[in-house]
Amino acid sequence: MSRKNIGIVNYGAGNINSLKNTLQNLGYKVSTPSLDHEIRSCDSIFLPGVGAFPEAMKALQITGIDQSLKKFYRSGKPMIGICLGFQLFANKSHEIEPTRGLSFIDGEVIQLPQTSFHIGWNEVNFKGNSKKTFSNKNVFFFNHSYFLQLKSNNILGKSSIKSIKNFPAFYKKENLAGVQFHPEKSQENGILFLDSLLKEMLND
Amino acid sequence: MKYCKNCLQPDTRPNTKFTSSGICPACDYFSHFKNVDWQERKEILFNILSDYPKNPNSKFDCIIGVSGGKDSTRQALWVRDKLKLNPLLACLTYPPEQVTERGVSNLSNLIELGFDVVVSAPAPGVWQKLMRTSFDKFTNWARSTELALFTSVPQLAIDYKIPLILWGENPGLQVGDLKTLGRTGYDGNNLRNMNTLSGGGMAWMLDLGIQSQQMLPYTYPSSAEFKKHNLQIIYLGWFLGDWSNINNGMDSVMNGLEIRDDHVSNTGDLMGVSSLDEDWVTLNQMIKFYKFGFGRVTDYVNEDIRLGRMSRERGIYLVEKYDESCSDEYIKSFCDYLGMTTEYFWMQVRSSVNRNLFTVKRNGSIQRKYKVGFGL
Amino acid sequence: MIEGINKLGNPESCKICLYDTNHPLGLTINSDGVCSGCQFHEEKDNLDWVKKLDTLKTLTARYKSKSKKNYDCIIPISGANDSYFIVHVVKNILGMNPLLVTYNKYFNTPLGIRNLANLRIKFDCDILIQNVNPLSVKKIVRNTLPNFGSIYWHCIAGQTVFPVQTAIHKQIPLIIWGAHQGNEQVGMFKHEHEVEMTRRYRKDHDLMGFEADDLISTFNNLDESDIWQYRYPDDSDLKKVGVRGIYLGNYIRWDPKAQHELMINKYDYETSKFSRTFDAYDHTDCYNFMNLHDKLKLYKHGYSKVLDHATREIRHKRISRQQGLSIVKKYQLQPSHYENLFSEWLGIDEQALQFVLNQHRSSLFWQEDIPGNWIFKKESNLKHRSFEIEKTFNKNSDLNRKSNIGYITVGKGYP
Amino acid sequence: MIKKRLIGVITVKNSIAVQSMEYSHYLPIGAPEVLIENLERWGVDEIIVLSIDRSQSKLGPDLKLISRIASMGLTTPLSYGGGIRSLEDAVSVIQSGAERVVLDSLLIKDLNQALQISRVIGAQALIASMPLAFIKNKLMHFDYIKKSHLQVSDHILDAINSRKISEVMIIDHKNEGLKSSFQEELLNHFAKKCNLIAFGGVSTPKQVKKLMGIGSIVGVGVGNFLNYKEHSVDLFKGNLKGSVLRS
Repeated sequence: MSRKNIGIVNYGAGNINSLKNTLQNLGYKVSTPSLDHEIRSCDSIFLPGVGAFPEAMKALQITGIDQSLKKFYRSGKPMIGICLGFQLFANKSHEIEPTRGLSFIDGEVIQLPQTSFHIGWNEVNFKGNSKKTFSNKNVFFFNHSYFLQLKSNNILGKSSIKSIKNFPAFYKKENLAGVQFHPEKSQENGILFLDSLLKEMLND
Repeated sequence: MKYCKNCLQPDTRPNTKFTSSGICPACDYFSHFKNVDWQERKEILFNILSDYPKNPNSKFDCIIGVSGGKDSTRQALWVRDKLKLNPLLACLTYPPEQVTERGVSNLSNLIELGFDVVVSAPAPGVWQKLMRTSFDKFTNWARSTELALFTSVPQLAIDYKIPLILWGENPGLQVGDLKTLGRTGYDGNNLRNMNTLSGGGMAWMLDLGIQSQQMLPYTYPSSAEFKKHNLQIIYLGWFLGDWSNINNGMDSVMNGLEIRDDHVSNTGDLMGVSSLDEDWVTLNQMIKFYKFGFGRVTDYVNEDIRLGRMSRERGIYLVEKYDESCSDEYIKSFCDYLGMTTEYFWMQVRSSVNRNLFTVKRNGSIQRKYKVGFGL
Repeated sequence: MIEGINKLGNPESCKICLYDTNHPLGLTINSDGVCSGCQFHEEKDNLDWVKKLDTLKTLTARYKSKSKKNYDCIIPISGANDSYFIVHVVKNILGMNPLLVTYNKYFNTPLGIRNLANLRIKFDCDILIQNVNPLSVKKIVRNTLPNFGSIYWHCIAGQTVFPVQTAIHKQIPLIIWGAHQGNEQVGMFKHEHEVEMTRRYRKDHDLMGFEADDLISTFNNLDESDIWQYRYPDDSDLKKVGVRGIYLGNYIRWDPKAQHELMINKYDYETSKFSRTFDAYDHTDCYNFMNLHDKLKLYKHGYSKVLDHATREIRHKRISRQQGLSIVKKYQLQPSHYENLFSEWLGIDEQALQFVLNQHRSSLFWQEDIPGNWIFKKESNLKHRSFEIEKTFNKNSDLNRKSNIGYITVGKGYP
Repeated sequence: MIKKRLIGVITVKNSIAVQSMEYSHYLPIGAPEVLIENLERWGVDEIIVLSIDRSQSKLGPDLKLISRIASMGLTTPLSYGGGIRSLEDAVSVIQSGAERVVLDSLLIKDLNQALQISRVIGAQALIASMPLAFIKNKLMHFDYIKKSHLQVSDHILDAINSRKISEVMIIDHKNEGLKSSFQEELLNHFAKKCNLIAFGGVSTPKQVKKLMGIGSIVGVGVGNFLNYKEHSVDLFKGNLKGSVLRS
């Protein structure tokens, strides 16, 4: 069976290089699409993201990638957002100034209480079948100061810091998934997570 | 002293027992040869090899003890090219003073045939001291060296986590050392009971004041260690129907083996295909002759008689003429190596001559009392 | 050695020795114009070596086998370089019972075989020798020579990993090496750092950035069965046994020439003249190290082993920088011998070998004017004269010891 | 709960990794890529690469080095500092494969540019690197380009306290590369809620344990001293593994 083609959306705000190599090492064909037809031809899409929400949204709108993403989401093919990419799925974000998101997920991005930063390795408490693959002792690398606040039973992993307990770290509903941490930067745990998530969503 | 009716094997070999009809164990074993189903034995071998648990992160399937001589060269090639296994060859070499140029070039030949070989060589000084003591105590210099030869393979099997050890011939079947007969003809885990190893034989070495750290190459792994590491010795001889000195010699010569070029009157070796890597085993064979009434020529001749390649009469002629042959040159080099005079050597040899079988004349010459082929 | 280092068109030179910042191991030069290597050697003259030896003794004493059922340590040796001195120190000064280990590089000279046999007899040690099957070895050389101009990758890879594998096989944690090449050449660390063996240094410098698995590429014909024996053991095994490699050079004032001369007198080490260096001691065991391998070094890095030897003697204050320069001039472009043995061993055409070698001439140092005619850019116009130092090297034997010439796979080496 | 981090700091000078001592003396180590691959194998929590000759030679950040590192499939968080002059530099550093950028000389030369970077790529992606020392027992900020000591600027402190810069790497540049010499007093100058990384003269597990015990410390950087022994990260983590540090 030929290798699945994963597209890491290139919209000028994201750490593409390392995610690309990690996915290739897992045996996938990896492209970095930005035009609509390129995005459409992928078997699944990753939305990376480093930086501020408003800048990223503007970049998606100027290039029209936001429309391609909406079509891709409706097509039912798996889409995975990492860190800011996950937050962009929300309705709205309050980072710097209120900005509308892609609205795939009913929720809002707000600042971590007491303007704290969540930087470093932290435990994720998993729920559902991903609890099997990961004991809760597993730690992943986080690097954010905002988080996606939502009320939904599709939150499959939560994390905690001093100023806030059990905020969403891993969300999955049908063909949409999002993680607040960086699996491509969490050494073996991260690779294991990406491998099992992709296998599940691409039902390899 | 009685001879086997079929061959020229006297009943003086340690651990040997003749059949009621006066046949030696080896002839008895050979007599069953005709109706052996070799194809069935090959399947047994394949079953053993396939379901034997292998070390996953090592590419070696088994370990074979080799010296670079005729038997090991043949085994290595057969295991690799016929059984399609990837063997690690383990070689215990003699120290530089003792090994021959022919011996090192045969080992080089084996390596150049494309084998992975780990060579272990004990400290030359300790080796020499043990050889001297072994000769003084048993008039057999090889007690310690043989222990090292047999010890190196299971030790490396444990080190490299390769449990399957393939060995040449089963001494029990081939030459009648019954104690090594395992559960079946091919099980070698009783090798430890072989005459030379007889229960590890370390005691006499330790009271020489040699520290245990210098005795590591001579410390045969215990049965417990064998079990713990799941070691299993398999005799390939049991599966190779044509296993013999002559066939192994020819097969290995076809693959580059260098053989001896000195006459049987120097070595007691009719074809020059054995002990290629050193010259002093010949002395031990001569001494064996004086102790038990049979030497290397008898062993060769017996095999040819059993294979129907030689008449018993021809055997008797050769045994009478050459069984005690050993060139003075090799005796001299041996004495120089161990720092003794040839007089001391002969005094020691005469002291262990079997007085039932031989008389020692005043001039030192040793005369047979028995008649070869007929006994006392 | 990543091209970033060698791209420097105009390297900075040390004012004391003959190295410059193009050195493949990396070299820094301080504000007084003295290189890191020379700074390391200056330390040698003002360290408390009695205290250092004590530190070594306390460190190694902890590793002596309590049960006496195992060796106290492992010593990687080749029979040449610093093998004799290391075994002498470990046995006679540290009072340990070592297991010697060596990797068969197959380019062995009769002199090398003899020196190894003599070492085993004089020091009365057990030894373990690894012979990787020559089919795999040759397949590796057929890849490392064209791809990165090295015939020696398999030798260094084997010599630096077999001892570590043996440490795990036989559960002997301590491995004792001679001097740290990074220190002796470019002063990578200070003595006080007491740097130890690391897999990182092996990959970066010993193996030019290529560990065993890095040799396999979709384009060549190498596969796992050829290179798996050169893989570094897993971290879990290293930690379980507590494997640790120390360097005597951090605890003993390292002076290879003096040490060799001690070994010649005490243990009858034999030496040989070489055409491409004045040193007679270090590389008695190999037909290629001071010949084909050294020619490749000149092609790739623009200098030969004789420059390392001259730098060493300058730093030990036995010759001046000026003498060093003219000694290098005398030997650097001398012909390399025994290349026919290599071609025969590898099964390649002798004349075609030079074609492959030429692909590795670095444009930093070599210029081809009319095709086939190469000019060495660093050719100095010094007049080369012979010097006192050359006579002080005791040449008491010869690579072939008057026996026939040719690689020896396994040898007797006695008398 | 969030773990603290043992950070491998790699100093790069004319494209080779070096040992740096007292900001003035350097010894060659080797290829940065091999060092980084090794730190990942050792399980370090984060890697900071500092190219110390980029700012002086106005070459800008070493983007080629970062993408070479990223193309190795590095799965350890990577922060890069050295030669970042503008927002554009910072964005391209992230794009080439680094998680976070380390700003040192830019803080002194053009703090506004640094704050602009913070706005665009987010404060969490910014580390302020501050070589400090006590001169006549007054805390001074060292400008390593001009080799002069300055007052610690209040603007920088405001930027930190107002969360425009998420973490501050305090470098004891006088004791850098020297045995167990990091001066903890350097930390007292910063508000308790600041996230501080200690670096420079950390050479023993004991020091790491003590520093990790300080509330405001989120990570301890070790540079030269990681190069002397196999599995150094384990040595430095010691029994903190699985508790304060990840297992």
